[in-house]
Amino acid sequence: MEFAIATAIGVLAGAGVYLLLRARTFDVILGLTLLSYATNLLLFSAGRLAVGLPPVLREGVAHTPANHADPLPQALTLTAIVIAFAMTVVVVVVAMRNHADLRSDHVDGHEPGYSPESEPERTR
Amino acid sequence: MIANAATVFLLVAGCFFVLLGSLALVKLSSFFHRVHGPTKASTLGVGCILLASILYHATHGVGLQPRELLITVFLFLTAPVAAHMMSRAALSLMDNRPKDPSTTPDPEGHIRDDADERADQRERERREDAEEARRKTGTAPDTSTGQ
Amino acid sequence: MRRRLFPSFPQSITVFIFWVLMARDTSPGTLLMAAFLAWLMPQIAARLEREFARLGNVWALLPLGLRLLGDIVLANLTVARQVLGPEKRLRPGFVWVPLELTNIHGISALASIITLTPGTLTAELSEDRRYLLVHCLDVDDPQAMIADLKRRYEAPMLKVFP
Amino acid sequence: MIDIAIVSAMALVGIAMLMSLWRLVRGPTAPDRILALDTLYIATIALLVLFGMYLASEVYFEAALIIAMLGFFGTVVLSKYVIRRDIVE
Amino acid sequence: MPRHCEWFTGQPPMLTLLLALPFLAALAVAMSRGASRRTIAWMAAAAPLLGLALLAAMTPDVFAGAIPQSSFPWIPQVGLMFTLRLDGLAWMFAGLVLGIGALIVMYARYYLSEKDCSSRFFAYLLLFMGAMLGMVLAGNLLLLVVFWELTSISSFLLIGFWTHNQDARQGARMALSITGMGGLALLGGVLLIGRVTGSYELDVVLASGDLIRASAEYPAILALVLAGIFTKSAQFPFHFWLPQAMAAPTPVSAYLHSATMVKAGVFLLARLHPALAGTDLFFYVVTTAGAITLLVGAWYAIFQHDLKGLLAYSTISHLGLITLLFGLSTPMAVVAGVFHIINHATFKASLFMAAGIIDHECGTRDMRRLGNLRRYLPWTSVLAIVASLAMAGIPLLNGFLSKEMFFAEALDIEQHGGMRLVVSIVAMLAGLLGVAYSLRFVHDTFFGRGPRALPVEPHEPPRWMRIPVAILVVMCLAVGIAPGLIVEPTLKAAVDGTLGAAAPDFKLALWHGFNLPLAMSFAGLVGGVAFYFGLRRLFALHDAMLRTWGRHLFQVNVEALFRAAARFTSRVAAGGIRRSLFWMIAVVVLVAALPFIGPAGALFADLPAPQPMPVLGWMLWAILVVSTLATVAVHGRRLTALIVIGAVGLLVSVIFALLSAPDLALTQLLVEMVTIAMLMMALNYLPKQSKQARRPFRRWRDAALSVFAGAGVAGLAYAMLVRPSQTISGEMLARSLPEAYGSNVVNVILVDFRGFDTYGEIVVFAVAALVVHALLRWARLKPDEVMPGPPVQLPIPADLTQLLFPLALTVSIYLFLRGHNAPGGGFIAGLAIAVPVLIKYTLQGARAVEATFGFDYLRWLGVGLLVATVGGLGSLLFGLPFLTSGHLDLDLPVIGYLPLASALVFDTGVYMVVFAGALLMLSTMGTVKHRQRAMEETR
Amino acid sequence: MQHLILAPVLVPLLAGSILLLLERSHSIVVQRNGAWLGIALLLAASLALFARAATGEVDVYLLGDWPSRLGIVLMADRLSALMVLTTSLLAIPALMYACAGWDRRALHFHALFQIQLAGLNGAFLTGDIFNLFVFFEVLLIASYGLLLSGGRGERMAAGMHYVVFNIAASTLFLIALAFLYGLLGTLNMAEIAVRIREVPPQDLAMVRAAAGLLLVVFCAKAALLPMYLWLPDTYARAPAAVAALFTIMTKVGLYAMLRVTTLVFGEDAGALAGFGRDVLLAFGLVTLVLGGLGVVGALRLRIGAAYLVLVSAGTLFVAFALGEPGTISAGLYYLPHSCFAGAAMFLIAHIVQRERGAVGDRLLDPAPPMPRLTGMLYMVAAISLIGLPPLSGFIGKFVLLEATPSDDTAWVYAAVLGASLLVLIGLSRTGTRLFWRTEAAAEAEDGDARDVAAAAGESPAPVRKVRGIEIAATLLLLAFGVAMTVAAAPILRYTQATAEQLLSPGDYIRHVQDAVPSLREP
Ligand code: NA
Ligand code: NA
Repeated sequence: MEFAIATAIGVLAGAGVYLLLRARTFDVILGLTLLSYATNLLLFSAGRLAVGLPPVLREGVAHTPANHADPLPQALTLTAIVIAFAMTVVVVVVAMRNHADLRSDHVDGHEPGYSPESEPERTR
Repeated sequence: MIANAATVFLLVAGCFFVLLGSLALVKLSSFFHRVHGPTKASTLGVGCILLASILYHATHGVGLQPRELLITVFLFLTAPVAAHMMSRAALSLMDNRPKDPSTTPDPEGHIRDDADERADQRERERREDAEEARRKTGTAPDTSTGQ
Repeated sequence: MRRRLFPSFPQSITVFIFWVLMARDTSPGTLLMAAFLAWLMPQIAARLEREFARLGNVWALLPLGLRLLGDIVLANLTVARQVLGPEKRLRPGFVWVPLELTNIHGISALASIITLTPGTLTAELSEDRRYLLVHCLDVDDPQAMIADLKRRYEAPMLKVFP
Repeated sequence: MIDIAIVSAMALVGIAMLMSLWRLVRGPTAPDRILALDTLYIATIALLVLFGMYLASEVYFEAALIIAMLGFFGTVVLSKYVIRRDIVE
Repeated sequence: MPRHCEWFTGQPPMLTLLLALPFLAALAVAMSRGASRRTIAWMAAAAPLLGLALLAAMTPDVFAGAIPQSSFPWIPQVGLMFTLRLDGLAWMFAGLVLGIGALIVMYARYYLSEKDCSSRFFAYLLLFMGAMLGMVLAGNLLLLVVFWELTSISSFLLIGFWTHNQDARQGARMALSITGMGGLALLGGVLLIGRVTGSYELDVVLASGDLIRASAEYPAILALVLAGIFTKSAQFPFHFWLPQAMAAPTPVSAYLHSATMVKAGVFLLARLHPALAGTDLFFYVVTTAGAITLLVGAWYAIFQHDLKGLLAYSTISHLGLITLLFGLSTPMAVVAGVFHIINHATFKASLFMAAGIIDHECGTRDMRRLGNLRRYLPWTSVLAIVASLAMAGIPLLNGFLSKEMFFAEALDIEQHGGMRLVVSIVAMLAGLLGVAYSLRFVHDTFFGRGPRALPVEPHEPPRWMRIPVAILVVMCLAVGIAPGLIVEPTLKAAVDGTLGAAAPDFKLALWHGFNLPLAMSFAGLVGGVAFYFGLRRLFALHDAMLRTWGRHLFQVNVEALFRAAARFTSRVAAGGIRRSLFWMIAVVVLVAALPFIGPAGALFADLPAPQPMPVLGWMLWAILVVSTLATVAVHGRRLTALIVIGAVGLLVSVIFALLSAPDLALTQLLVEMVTIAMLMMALNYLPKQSKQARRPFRRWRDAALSVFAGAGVAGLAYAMLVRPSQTISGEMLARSLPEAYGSNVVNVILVDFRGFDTYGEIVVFAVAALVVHALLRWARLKPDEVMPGPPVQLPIPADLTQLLFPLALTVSIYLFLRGHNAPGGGFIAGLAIAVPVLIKYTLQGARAVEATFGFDYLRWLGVGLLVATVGGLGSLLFGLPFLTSGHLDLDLPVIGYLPLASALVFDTGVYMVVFAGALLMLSTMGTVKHRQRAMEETR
Repeated sequence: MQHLILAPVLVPLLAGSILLLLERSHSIVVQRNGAWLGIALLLAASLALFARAATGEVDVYLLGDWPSRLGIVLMADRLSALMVLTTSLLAIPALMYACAGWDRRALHFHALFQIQLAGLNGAFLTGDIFNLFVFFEVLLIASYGLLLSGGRGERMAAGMHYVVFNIAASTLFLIALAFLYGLLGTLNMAEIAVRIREVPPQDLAMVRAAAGLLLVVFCAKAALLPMYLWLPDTYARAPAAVAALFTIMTKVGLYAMLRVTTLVFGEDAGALAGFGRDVLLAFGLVTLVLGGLGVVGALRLRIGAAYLVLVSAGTLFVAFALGEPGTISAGLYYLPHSCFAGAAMFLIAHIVQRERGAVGDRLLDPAPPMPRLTGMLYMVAAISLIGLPPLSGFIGKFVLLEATPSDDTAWVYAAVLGASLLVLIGLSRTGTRLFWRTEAAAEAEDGDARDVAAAAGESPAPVRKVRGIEIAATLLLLAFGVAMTVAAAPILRYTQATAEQLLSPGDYIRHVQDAVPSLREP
């Protein structure tokens, strides 16, 4: 099981990195999404893998790590998911504005071959 | 014992329908054929499994607590609507969709032969493949600098 | 007064049942909470929605529900046959089903029912809301199918949503 | 026996999910893929419920409920996009 | 090396006041911009005059061998003391700085024209004077460096005073660059000295010469300090900045390049003589540099056509001479060096001022256009000729005396036999060339034919412009005729200050009898005259143009530096985001891989066996992996990619669920839904497809890096997963119920154990919503593709939402209230109600929803944050830390047992923030085009 | 007093939330007053915290009253107090400058500004590594808002770069934390420091990899070679007031680097003692020189100012990586200096840009005339940034060189002095080009300006009047530098004590471990 999770994380991370390095904003956003899946899974599994031991206490079951998965990484991952979402939202909006303002969805704001001298400054 | 048997029966039925729904998805040849599978069979299958669960928890757990009914209710409420939306999406892609009778005088002509739809489907696939091929060779029409 | 306190009884009841089911508990506290929500939720909904469904004979739903259950199970078996069998034998097609129902809730319910019953699928509602476009997986006589639909499902619906 | 049934049921649901995956990857049209994703969501409900039975636990109820209640949201949004290119009009 | 220090030691006010005067005057002058030139000049002159008076008051002590000091700590812990110290050398230099400074102020008052802003000029000048004074008075090497650099800065301002003049700008920059470089080197050298001696106090350093010379750092110290000295004193090969600096107003040149700025270098050479001199290395390096400079300067001086250019090169030459003398290092050579500093200052200052007068009156300094000026400017001519003769080293003038001492010392070199001949020949040649350029100055300006094509008829300048020149020329004569009387005490004191105990006993006299130096002087005189007239005839001096390579090289190099830097920078920065990311990931891969390179296989050595994997697991694994890879494969077709990535997200939450994390599964599911919705909205404003770049190399390179990164993460993850865990969460499980009253430990961690994380998290969420709002509120976005026709009606699904909404709200409240004990909580509940509202937006349209659902999300966001904060702060009332949860068990009559945790208030804040934030984001994104349309309509 | 440590985080957060409520219904004046009230309270709290820390007190605050290993701790030692105070001081001129008008144009400016401060202070005060991550995110997301709100065009492209890079770095942060927690089982930094000593040998390589990733994150945020490429564009395109505040952003990475290397990889850390130090030193030196080159190559003042941030980051890396008490102390003196001087340069660049109209801050001949005052401000800032005496830059530089250990002297001296020379050359050229009026310009002033504008494809922007408050903000920043120069001795005494405190992490750990909850069992 560890092998499966590790390889899944690896595939997600690798795919994420590849898309992160693409030239178009949307691809980069996809890459970041995949990367955050990988990261969340990794952070979550830092508490090790346990099947069927949710950290919800029940009567009659001793409140020990033997009966419950490590709750701490779960809480951390929850925070990480939310933060990753917030960050994704921001990138998405910046990408929208980038495309609207610069008329290109290239991550650098202009198509390859563009040189900054040839174009007027458009910053305010 | 009877409860167990009933549970197992429900599970078997549920799995059968769930599988059936997915099989339809794989096997059938066009969207409007496929969509029948999951929206009905899978929904029913999951419904069976939910019943099995209620039964199981009632006999093996704390007692009859039919919470899963809520899931069933929601599922049966939302699944048809989802199917409806997807169908509308598919219709919107059809070149030759059935004409709206409120804008066409003769409602009798509204039965449409499936051959038309198949032709549509083939046409669509051909276009997508062509698109794909063009994209691969890097000669895609410039869509990124939309004004 | 009643309308202001309980804008929609069916909704209140639904919420009440919902809460009790979810809480898995019938203690006075839970029931009180359920009652509170049963009062509150329709209030909120009333602010958001233009109109609540005006119900006619709700009891007509009961036989309809039972029939539907049976139909769903039976017809799923039909679909199983259709799916497992050769696809060539199918005679699919779109049919515009004219509606007598005018209440949009009724139409929605009918559309869902049509979708849930196998072999048919509601694909679209015409702009004047007087026709449903139904896709049939296997239809040889569209008119018969239309009549069947109207008899089995639209008629009881007309009672519920007059 | 019932345990075996549950475990096999889970495996069967898994197979159903694999079949949906095939349609998801294969397409060819967007509605086909949306349909596949929708089917995956529905199968997930089954999976969660079965898992709850397997563990005799009720902690998966909420997740299943959420999928049943809101899982069609993805389908709605994606379909609306296909119809209008604009999901909030 | 902290040293205990009193606030003030020694004679407090005098030295400090002396140093403060120019700065105070500079401030006063700068403030009085409206005042007349006359007033300003008087204010400016007050500083050097008062300073001279103070100096005079201290003179008896200094001549008696006392060293007045004052010291107060600036940064004592690193040895930077504000120590001032007035020994003989400092006294002499202070006198030069103030005396000539006073004359320059007088001169400049008439020199400056109406157009020049005189308050600015005098402020700069006084600033420079103060810096110079501070440098000579500094009793701490670091303090000396401070003032040293200040002279560079203030001279930069002075040289560039006429900012409109391209030469002035360039000259100023060149001077600053070269001397600034020297200053930095000097700082390094001084720090090394401090490291060796343990103190920067001059007393200590000067007493530690042997220690320094014996230390391993000595070569480095010498190199760095000499770099400072040579650049400042314009020694070869750094000499070229000085002629460039002639673009300054003439009073500036007269001040900076006769008595002060360039003398700072030789001052330091004298100052540190006891500490650094006395080694072969010192001898050879300094002597050689001095000798070359001496000759190069003199040679170039002859070929200048600009009066100030000639003077500048001659200054270089004389500085070379002084350097050479200090290089020789014998006590008498030092005496000669110090003596020549004084002499050069006097005659060169007067010559610069004379040149300034000529420039002022004739409108040109080009000797090719000048000539016969003795007819027009008789007085000025006399003064200038006398000063030139002093420069040439003619007897009865001061220049002669120090030149003779130089010849004598050259002939007297003992230790380095081979150098005696070389230095003597250099001395001879230098004497000869010096005569030649002096002659050229005199002859081409005051005699011969001319002047030609002058814009004005030249006549004598105002008297007050001539007086400073006259004073200096009289000094030249006085020193030349009666050195013993006039200058000997000063020189003695200065040499004492320079050499300390090692100062020799000497007598200055005009006549030393017939000896070899005199013969050399005579030969030089004759040879120089002959050389000049010979050159004139043979090489047509007027046409000759010598290119100074140093300057040229500098300019070429600096320009090259600018160009190279610009090119390099732009090339490095040109890669954009992808290069940034590529490098970061590459570094990451490297850093993570490096620890495993040595001990191969350490990653997986001796690890326990992994847990078994059920078949279902493999199926889910396959779905996850396939859909991930499919996302990559179809990423160019964006809608498809979004659908496929939806499956990835679903599978991730399934994994969370199966691996015992129901809260995570719920959160992931809900976040996934919202994310998809958001991406769809964005997609409407982005191209539908990716343009495919035609660069397979890049694709392969990125793919390779991705494989490395993925494999690396997988390897590390596996190695971590199979290791036993040693976490503190056992205690959390144990204390969750009794102390935090919750059985969903994850939620307890979120709102209690680590509530502060959640607090930060909702702030992030809220700000994300604000950012979306801020970026899209007034944005002009156009959908990439607009479908024809009116908005589509979806009555059937819309009807469903009407049914769904109250139920969803109920579920949300349930999730919120039960979250402490079952999966759920504020965050999940917030999204669970945000999503149905979103569905309403999608199915009913934004306008319909906002009409009925009139929420001000922004305000809710603020309220939510406040509620969370206040919920956390509640515990402060009980003296408990932020976010401490309280607990109240109510046993109410009808309702029964009701446990209340105060964390619920905090969680309510979370609930509100998440709901309002999510809706603010999505409604802003969803309604962009409405505002767009509204804006267009109003236009 | 016990709760004082909360104030630097909570005060701005409360201010931000309240400002959010005020935004719709109240005028900009009310918002500004609210913002200033928040800043005043924050400054008071920071000063009080600083005064406490200066006595050697280390405050430990157990959030939620949980023992440190279970909950999150806030810690205020000398270093944290110094960073918090620097932030508060920097915020004043930044806000002054923004109140000259930018805050009207940038939606939510005041709320974002306050939250940014809260994020910074939270990062400086937390003693928990995951909480550090959270506050990194708070300050980053607020910085995205500040950078982009009210902007358009090229600024969006720069923002894209900044946002994507930082998100990638944050992702990496999480990965590092996952491994650290997975291997060490704790998030409390003091506890990590304890546990890292007892790592079994077979886990060492793993821990090294995780620790390395963590350091890479900090280096990326602090713009260390080769991960600085995001910085120049971002900083050069940020609104002036925001760029001024951003000068402390790279310092957060440096702070984290310093905190972690001294606390976790200190001398007691066994096999991991001194981890990464040599590499950081080497890369810091190269960063320094490349930053200097960037200043030389800059064709616009703002780009130059952005590279100056890089120079300061490089210097600080060198100072901290050398790891001697003296160098750390020098670095801690240099840190606020570089914030203030760098911020001043950004403000000046913006003033120049506006005074010159269409030409902006480009180094073009001919230069339109500039007010003398701007030139003077520039000169003071430049002197400080080059490190020429007598201003704070010089002091920071020579104190650093003074404390450099003998073994590293050659490289450090060469790089630090060489970079200073490059900066000197670059800034003197910039200054002469921008402020020294040429004859050509005087003659053909209008015509050329129009030509330049035409070449740039813009309509000549009207030269806008610089407002008094903007000058005042710049002057205040420069005055901070002068104050640091005059009070160098006491400040260096403080930083020296800080360095010693940092280099004996045992005390820090003891403080954390000795902290007892008020009510709960320890
Ligand atoms: Na949370
Ligand atoms: Na929660």
